[in-house]
Amino acid sequence: MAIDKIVGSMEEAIGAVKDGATVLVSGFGAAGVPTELVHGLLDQGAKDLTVVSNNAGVGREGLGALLAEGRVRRIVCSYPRTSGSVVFDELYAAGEIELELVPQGTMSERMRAAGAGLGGFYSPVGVGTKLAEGKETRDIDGQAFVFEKPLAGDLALVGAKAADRWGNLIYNKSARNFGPVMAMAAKTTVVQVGEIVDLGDLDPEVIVTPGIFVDRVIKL
Amino acid sequence: MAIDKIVGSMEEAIGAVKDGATVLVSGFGAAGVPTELVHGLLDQGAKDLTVVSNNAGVGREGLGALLAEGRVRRIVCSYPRTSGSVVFDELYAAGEIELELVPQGTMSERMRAAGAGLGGFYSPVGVGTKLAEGKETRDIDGQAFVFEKPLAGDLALVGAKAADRWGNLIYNKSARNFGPVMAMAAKTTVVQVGEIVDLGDLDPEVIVTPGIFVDRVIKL
Amino acid sequence: MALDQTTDPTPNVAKRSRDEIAKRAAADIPDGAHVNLGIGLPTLCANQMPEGKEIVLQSENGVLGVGPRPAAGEEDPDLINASKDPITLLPGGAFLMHTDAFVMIRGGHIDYALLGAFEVSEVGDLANWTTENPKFPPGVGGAMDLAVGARDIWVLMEHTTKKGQPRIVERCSYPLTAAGVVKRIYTDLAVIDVTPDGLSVREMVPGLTLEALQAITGPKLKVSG
Amino acid sequence: MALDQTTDPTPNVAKRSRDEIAKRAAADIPDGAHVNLGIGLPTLCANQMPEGKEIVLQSENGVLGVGPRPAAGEEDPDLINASKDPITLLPGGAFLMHTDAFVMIRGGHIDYALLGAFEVSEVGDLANWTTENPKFPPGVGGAMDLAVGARDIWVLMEHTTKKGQPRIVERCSYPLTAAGVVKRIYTDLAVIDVTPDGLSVREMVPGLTLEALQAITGPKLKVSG
Repeated sequence: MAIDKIVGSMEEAIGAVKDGATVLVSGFGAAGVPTELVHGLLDQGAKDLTVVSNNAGVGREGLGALLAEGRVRRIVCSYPRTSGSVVFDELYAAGEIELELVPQGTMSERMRAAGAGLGGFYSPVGVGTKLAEGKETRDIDGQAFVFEKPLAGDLALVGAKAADRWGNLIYNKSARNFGPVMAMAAKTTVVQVGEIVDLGDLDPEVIVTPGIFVDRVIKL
Repeated sequence: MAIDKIVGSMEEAIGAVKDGATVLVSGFGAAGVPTELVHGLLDQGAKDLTVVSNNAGVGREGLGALLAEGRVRRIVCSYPRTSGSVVFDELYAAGEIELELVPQGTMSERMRAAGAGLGGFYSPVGVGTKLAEGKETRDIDGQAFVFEKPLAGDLALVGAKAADRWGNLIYNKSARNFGPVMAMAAKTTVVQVGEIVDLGDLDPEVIVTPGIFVDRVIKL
Repeated sequence: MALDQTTDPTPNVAKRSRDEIAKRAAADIPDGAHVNLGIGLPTLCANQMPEGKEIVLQSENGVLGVGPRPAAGEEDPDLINASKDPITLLPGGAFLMHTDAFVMIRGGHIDYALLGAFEVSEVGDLANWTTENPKFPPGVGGAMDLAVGARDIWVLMEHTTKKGQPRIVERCSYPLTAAGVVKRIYTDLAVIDVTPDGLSVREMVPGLTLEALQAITGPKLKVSG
Repeated sequence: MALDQTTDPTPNVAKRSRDEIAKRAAADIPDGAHVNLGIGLPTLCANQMPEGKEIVLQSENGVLGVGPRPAAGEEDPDLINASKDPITLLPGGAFLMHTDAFVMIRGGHIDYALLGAFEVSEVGDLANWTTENPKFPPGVGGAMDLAVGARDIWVLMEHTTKKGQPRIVERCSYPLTAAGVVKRIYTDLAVIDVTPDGLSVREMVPGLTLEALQAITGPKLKVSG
């Protein structure tokens, strides 16, 4: 039987998401944001979510809608406040959402550590700052480091350019951003693409996310 | 002035290598091995070297020649003995070379940690085995891990397919192997390629090693 | 368990060849699985994949979607597997940097790793990287990474050493690659599951009795079912 | 240092505009350097790169080889910088996964990071991520990674707050991004080096006296050379 990760409906794409799940959402600014998948998650109904995303949503669509519906208990993020992050800003000011602020590279590296099966790593970033408070620090060969733990997802929602039926992905320009690492770091990775291509049409030198990291693909 | 990392001679390519340097040599089996650069290092004359390479040379060429000339004090390697590793086998049997045997993925990840500015990481690989003897072990969330430190190079010798004058690289098939991570992990990265292309000829979606990780390129 | 065998205890048995062991193991790989084939015997599986299934083979040097060995004259020195043998790439395959190949392995993304072994213990301990011969350098390759990282470990090996000593033992005599990881063993004589209740024989080659198999196996065997 | 200024201490001075600060800093970037431009003011440098030099700009969202802002109508929503502004890509540029962009940053491969700041101390402490206003969520972005990872940190900022308070201070009042990392400061009034011997003024805008500059700067200034 042929491997076929392409699904026909948003319901199938999102699948079963439990309350309390950790959801990784790709994108930086508007590039690579899987807005339709986030709406699919909204319709699916899971609540009490932890969302990992570089930004905390713009306007009242996508992540903004998920936040507005009170479905997100906690957000892990490097830069929540952007022009248009209206819903998050309101929730934060009202003390109605937990924020774990993480240096951007650390956030990415922690997801990679989860995807790579590591137990954690020592980073020089944030040493001596408020963001390292409560974390173990260690001197290694004369330099100070902070211990950082893996950041895994139950679900990753990723936006990409094109996929084949094995789930191999390519991205478009700077929309690549968090897609590849989130696909590695989640138990289940769901991808929205603009194009489905035949198996073998993607150059093996050019595939950015191999299908091994992808569970379901939906074309929009 | 235009950036131009292409050099015209092997002498320029190898540059000044100090005795006692750590040299990362790409390749897995025969694929991606920069044999001519290793010969350049042989001619350059540095001794007392630590060589990091997946294998320990085949025959009496390349790494085999460097070993035969007694220029390598220590080799860091996952699989030294392959069909044809005659020189290494003799030196090892005679107790004339130090071997640090490292699980293959750990070797790769340690080089990446060096390139990524990390102080080390916890790996589940090798826990409880002879290869973890003397290393710190730690229980993280119920699983046992071994602490692994970064593995940096003073020099990386890398084989690639094509480069432009910025040092952007593409590889050929499974000859990609250790090239990208070694280019990240070394202070100075020197690359031999079969082809030089004009700046802009490499698709920005397809560049595997960006020129920021490359210092000098020679076409052979 | 010390055997002093001057005669083959399994004389009338159709032992599986190395290719047949590979084929037998390959037949059990589920459709759609991502699989790494260890160097040596397991590599032969790539030429023996079951019809009607789509299985994605990974090679830790940086290939996903390994196909069968190319025809003579079609080999590409830049397209090899971890055993350094020439391979082909299937449509849908991809080339990886080495570090990413081990993200897949260590990170639990590989469903099955089929590995060779010197010894397997009754609790699934695996010894496949060194015999501690001081004259021969040990080679670990990706064995420890695979043993710890892949979801299920299957071992493919001859049932006994050339001298007729068991390779399936109560306790490994060689240094371990990883403890308690082997789930199933494919030999020239049998297919054996490593279960919490001990070793369970799923299958024997025609003509073989459990008694004869037990005679060349260290720990106590039971029959599945 | 508390100032109670009802009049501008630098009334007859040709202050640099934000674009001019960016241009002034960009002019000092050495040929061939790899440079990250922080969000806000530093991003403007991309449109002000010096003629005759080839400088490779990195954007931490995953672009190496950032070119100037595209003409109106030519913007691509998938081609943006870390400030989320539309950019172009130079020939030789490459797209990166985010994690690799930070391998470059944390790993010391970026020569210069040009960053905005709330405050810089006389020993080069940098505060640029939070003012601790409980109503406004803090945003750290890549600031800490860049501050620690890039070889040299240059800060681009207005010399004072809107209320005329110094931003160059003896000790930062806001939480630090990183300690002792800033090497040089470009403001609307001056270019100042942070040296082991204190702050050293390299350059002032025409008409500005050291005395006037000192009046709106926390720590003691000296003049280079």
